[in-house]
Amino acid sequence: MKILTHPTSSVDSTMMFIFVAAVLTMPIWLTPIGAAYPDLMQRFVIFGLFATGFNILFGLTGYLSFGHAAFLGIGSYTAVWSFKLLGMNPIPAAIFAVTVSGVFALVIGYISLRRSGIYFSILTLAFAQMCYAIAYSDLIGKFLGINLTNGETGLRVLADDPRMLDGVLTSGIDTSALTVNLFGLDLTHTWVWNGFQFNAGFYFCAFVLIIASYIAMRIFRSPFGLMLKAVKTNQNRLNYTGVNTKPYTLAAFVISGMYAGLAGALLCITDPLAGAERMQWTASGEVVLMVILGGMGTLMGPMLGAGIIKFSEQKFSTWGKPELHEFLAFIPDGIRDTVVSVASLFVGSGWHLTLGLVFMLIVIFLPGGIVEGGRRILMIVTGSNRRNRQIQAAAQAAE
Amino acid sequence: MDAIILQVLNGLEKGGAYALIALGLTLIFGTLGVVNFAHGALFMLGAFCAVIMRSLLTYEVATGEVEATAWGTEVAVTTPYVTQLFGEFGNTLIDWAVPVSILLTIPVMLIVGLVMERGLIRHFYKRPHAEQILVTFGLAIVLAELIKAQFGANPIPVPEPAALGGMADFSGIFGSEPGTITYPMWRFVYFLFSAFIILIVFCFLKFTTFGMVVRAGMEDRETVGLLGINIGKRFTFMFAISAMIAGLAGAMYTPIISPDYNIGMEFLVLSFVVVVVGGMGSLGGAVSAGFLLGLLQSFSAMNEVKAIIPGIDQIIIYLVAIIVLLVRPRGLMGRKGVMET
Amino acid sequence: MAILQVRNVNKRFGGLQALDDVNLSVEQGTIHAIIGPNGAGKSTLLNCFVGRLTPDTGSVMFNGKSLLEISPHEINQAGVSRVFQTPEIFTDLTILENVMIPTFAHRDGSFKVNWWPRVDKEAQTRDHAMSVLDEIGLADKKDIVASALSRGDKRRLEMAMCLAQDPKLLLLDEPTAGMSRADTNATIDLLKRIGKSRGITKVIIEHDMHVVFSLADKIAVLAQGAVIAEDLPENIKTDPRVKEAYLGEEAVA
Amino acid sequence: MSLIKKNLDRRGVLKGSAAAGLAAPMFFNGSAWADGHAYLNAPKGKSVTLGFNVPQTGAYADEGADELRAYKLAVKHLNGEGDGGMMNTFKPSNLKGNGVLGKKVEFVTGDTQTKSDAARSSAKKMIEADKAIMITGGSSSGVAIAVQSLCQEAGVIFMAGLTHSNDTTGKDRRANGFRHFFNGFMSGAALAPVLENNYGKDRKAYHLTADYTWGWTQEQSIADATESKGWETVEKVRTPLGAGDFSQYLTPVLNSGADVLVLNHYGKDMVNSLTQAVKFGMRDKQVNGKDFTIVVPLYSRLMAQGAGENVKGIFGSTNWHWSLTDDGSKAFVKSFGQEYGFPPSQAAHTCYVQTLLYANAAETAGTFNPCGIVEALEDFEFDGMGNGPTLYRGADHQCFKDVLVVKGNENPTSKFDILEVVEVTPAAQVTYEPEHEMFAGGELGECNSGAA
Repeated sequence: MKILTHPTSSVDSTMMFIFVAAVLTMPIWLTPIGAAYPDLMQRFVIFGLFATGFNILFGLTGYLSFGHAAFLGIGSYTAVWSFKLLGMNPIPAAIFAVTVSGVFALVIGYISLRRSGIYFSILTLAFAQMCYAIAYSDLIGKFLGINLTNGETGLRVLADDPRMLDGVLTSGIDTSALTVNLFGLDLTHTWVWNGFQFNAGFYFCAFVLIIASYIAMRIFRSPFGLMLKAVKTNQNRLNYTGVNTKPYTLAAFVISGMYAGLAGALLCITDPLAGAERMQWTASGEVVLMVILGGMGTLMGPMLGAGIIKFSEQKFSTWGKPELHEFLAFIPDGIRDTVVSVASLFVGSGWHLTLGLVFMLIVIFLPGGIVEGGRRILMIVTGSNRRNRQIQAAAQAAE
Repeated sequence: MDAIILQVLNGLEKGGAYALIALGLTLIFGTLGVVNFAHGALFMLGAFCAVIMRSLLTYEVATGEVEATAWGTEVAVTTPYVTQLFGEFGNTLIDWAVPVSILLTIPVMLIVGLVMERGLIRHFYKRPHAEQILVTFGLAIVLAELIKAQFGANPIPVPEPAALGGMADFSGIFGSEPGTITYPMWRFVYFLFSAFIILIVFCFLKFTTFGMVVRAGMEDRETVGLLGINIGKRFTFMFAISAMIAGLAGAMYTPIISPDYNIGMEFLVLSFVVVVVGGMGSLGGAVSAGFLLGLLQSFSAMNEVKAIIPGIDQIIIYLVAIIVLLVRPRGLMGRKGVMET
Repeated sequence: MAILQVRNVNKRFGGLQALDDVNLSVEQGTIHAIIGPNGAGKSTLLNCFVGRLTPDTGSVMFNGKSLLEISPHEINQAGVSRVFQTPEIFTDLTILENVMIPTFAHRDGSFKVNWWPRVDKEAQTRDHAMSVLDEIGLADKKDIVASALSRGDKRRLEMAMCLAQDPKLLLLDEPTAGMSRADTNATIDLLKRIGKSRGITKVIIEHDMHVVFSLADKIAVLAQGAVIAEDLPENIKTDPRVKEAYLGEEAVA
Repeated sequence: MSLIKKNLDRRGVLKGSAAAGLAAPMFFNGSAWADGHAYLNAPKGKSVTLGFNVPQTGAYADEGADELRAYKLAVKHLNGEGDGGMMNTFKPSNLKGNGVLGKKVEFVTGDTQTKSDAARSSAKKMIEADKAIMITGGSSSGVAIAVQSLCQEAGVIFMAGLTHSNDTTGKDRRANGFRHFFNGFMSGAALAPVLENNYGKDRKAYHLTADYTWGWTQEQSIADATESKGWETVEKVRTPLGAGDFSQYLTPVLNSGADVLVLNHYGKDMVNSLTQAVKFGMRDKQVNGKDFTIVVPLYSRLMAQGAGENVKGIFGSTNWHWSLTDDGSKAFVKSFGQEYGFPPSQAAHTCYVQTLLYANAAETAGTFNPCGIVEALEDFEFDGMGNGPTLYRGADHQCFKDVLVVKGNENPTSKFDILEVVEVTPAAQVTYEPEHEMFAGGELGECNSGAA
């Protein structure tokens, strides 16, 4: 099934087309499963972007960074500072977020990539926890005497911030409202058309995701991407093939850091508050799970993984006993109460238990991820699996 | 001068906990090559063994009288069953609950270690580190949530024995007049306890044949396997031992920090930093790094130090890890070439 | 003209004198074998050529450029390719990709963020890779993942990856180690064939005398870290010092 | 003793109000908003949805669970079920026990996880997906401030849960946000006199403060209040939130010359720092010839259980305590006790009261429109809610009422009565001007009904 492992450009463009259509029509096909409200859709798209970026490093080069949530946080703080200084326009916020997180990724990457394997993971984990501690108690802010991250409350845009460009670009539009607007188009605005909520903020993020996914696709299919895959399989041979692996891994680290920064910026564009908790190491663990759940090294896998994790997170945490009684109505009353009381351990205040179990089950039973699982099912269905095995058997016999 | 001595005592007590946890972690990583993010949860399970022992001992039995309460429901007046059973000895048993809980912690943690290794870890020896990290990270969350479902989210106080409680006066030893250097007795007892456990583990590994095989396993797993030694059984036993060490560290730490379901997570990142600073697979390294980081963490919290670099106490651990990993990747006492790529 | 010149190379590990004043020169286009009993210092010498080891004294000049103190990828960019004892290939990638990577490396240098063009649209690179695969005889298996290949095919693929870069010097570290007799002969023919057609200089470190004497234009014999003889194959056969170093009849058969 | 605070310098013209150009009169005859101005999530059909945003995971999970119990109890009483609890003692009340404005009260829950961005996200979900008309709940000030600013931008009312930082109704006050719970300044004002007569005038206080918004304002309030009584503040040390082991911060106290340790810690931090401070022998130490004492400015009875008997004899303050004897408190304790089998915490009490106050404001204003609710709640005086006569001051949406000074119970009979009320500080003594320098820098701005 060469088509699945090495799609031609025409296959890629059709896949890209399907992906764009799916993202843009999310408010419609998500309604049946009750996930079509702006906040959740924005999270699907933003964490899809974060996972796609992380996949470029982890999926292609195999380097497991356990601190990428730090760049998400750095992107968020930069975006809010761009709002405070330049005004509530998302474009400069995104651009600054990407550059600043890129610089941080360059520094942290350059230092961390001097090691590999578990040492590299622990180094990035240590860097991220340091960034988290600095942001959480605003250590640098205290050192410089300014309110850099506003500590645990989170950095917000205040009425008395300079916002220099606000008056200039959006002349005539009341800029007192502290909502993010794209040259006047208020991103919190939602058009409702027979029951479907089309949110401007969501479509801004969707547009950014589509561009970023296209860039990721080009990277995957390019010689640069091929070199990254080679780094994963055999770095020693690659060195002796005349390729300096250090800059390649650093480039992949910086690119994935910039994706994370962009995702952090989008988090603030849809909700202008930069909290320190998004930099916690548990968030770094979650993005690794998204990539593994979706399918490491595949293009669409991380997006899928992000969607599933964020959906289950939102659903499980809000279900309580009433919802469980509804779902389990088919069980006869006698035993339903016991079933519900057991089930309620897994939802509502116990949703972390489900998250932990999901972590374990995915890694145990589906290490290749959903896309890999789908590919294997497709192979079995189309019987091409047998043909492939014959070719390999023939090669073996020739020995 | 007293302040420094007190911080040294703080550092030794903290270091004791970090060393015990890191010792267990290095044993697992050194011999099995498995990155176990659930090691912090073992520390928590040990702590809750102490909590369970205490609640077992203080199990209350109705004494027949009934007392009305302001909020309307009747509550029976109760006394601990143990005192009813053994009289005065029962009360001393309750008082000494934490040391007594060691008797419960050892078997429970050995079984937990056994089940965890046979049930889950065994399948992950050959799997990449990323998958090991995620599956054990998931296990840590599950264990924490189960404890939270059972014991609630609030910290549960577990008092230390009165005889070993209160303040110990160390002024005499350090030659300053009495009453200036006083330190909680139990924290010092904890340091002694951890030193004792470390000693036992080292003797066990140094002087027993089983220990020799384990140390050989840490050097080079394949060759030991090639020599026909059933390394699988050894690994299971090693995992159980390291679970027990972490559990004991947790059980005896309960009087210092009232345990709650999240205590395991707080020690998790720290335990990995200690292991890496000490040098992967080196027992001596893990212990010395544990005490080093304990001391650094205490000294960095002194007001004079914080005046120079505000907030240094919150990032000192990670700063040390980064510097050590860059300057001396194999850690303080790791062997050349071990994980040095 | 000597393409590779090794001048008074010494290397001491504590008490052991691993390399004792080694001098070698390899002529352009010839096949130069380095033989010697186990522990003679063959691998140590090879490591000096490939940047894994820096000798205490002496120089290793290749085409007027020193191979010491530079990293492996710079050595390769200078035109030196290497075949490992156990074939080192990109096991997760297809055979075609395995050969395209060295071709890209040869064309784009050691690092290039070449992220826009598509690999399957790079016709020129693909054709070059296919021609090398034809020459090596693996063209029909171009879409198979390299891990599925037999040991012989893996060796041929590794050879193809080196040829794709038109190297000036090819270092072979016991290329026929662990191979069946049939595979060894196939490898010998392969080396002969590509030797003539491309004029690549080859340095082979080998135990198997059958391989050495059927391929080598010149042979250097190493013992206890010192070069005890460097001569044409027929003289080496009769050289008393070589016999003594090997103490065995088999060497002179 | 009614506290009428005439506040005629209203914030100018209410945007879009019918009586153009006139400041809305103080008396009410059904709000100008009752005539069907469009507003966000206007309830259609027979029910209205409230959003309960409480910590279900994380360190404050137990307190969150208690808040949720109180909310469910309040909804039951609003819908006319149960024994009515404080609806019987609340006056002046327009509540009729048939839901609110004839609509049955329903609710959705969200998990703040005690993180500001998770709290905002779950609040956004309740507003956007569940069409909640009001968001309430929470156990930390960081969360309260974050969710309050979100509700202001979204256009729904925010009734704060448990948040003690001055900033919530100080520099971060919002028109759509209301806080019933007392704050750091009130704790300081209530505690200072009690500390003075118990421990004397010249004491040296050493502050250990949790490094976040509540900690900073609490430290400043206590320091200012005690300094006004002649105390000297020796040192103010910031400790990281959730530090666990505080020993390295406690040993410097032993030889700092201070004789009072003020622990500006709450929840788990308070449990750990207090337990460890007592185990460092600070309770039975003599410094400068005086007994060394510890003060915990804000107590949570629910969390204090974790400190065991270390709380004995330690002063602190709370917003409410179940052992109060006024009829409102007794009614609430009986109703909560019957329903759940144990007495409610102060977090449960403030959430229950906020829900009733919101419902009553809707009944008074005749609409759920946020601006109508704001108008009905501002300068609203009520009683019978367990805190005696209370004023919901219009200038900063903060409740002014009596504050309880409590002490660790020397011989508790059960794990519920570890605190005993030693003094009820009258509201007048804890009241401050809206522009008091510890609360300056914030302004309510315009109420936002989300109609845009």
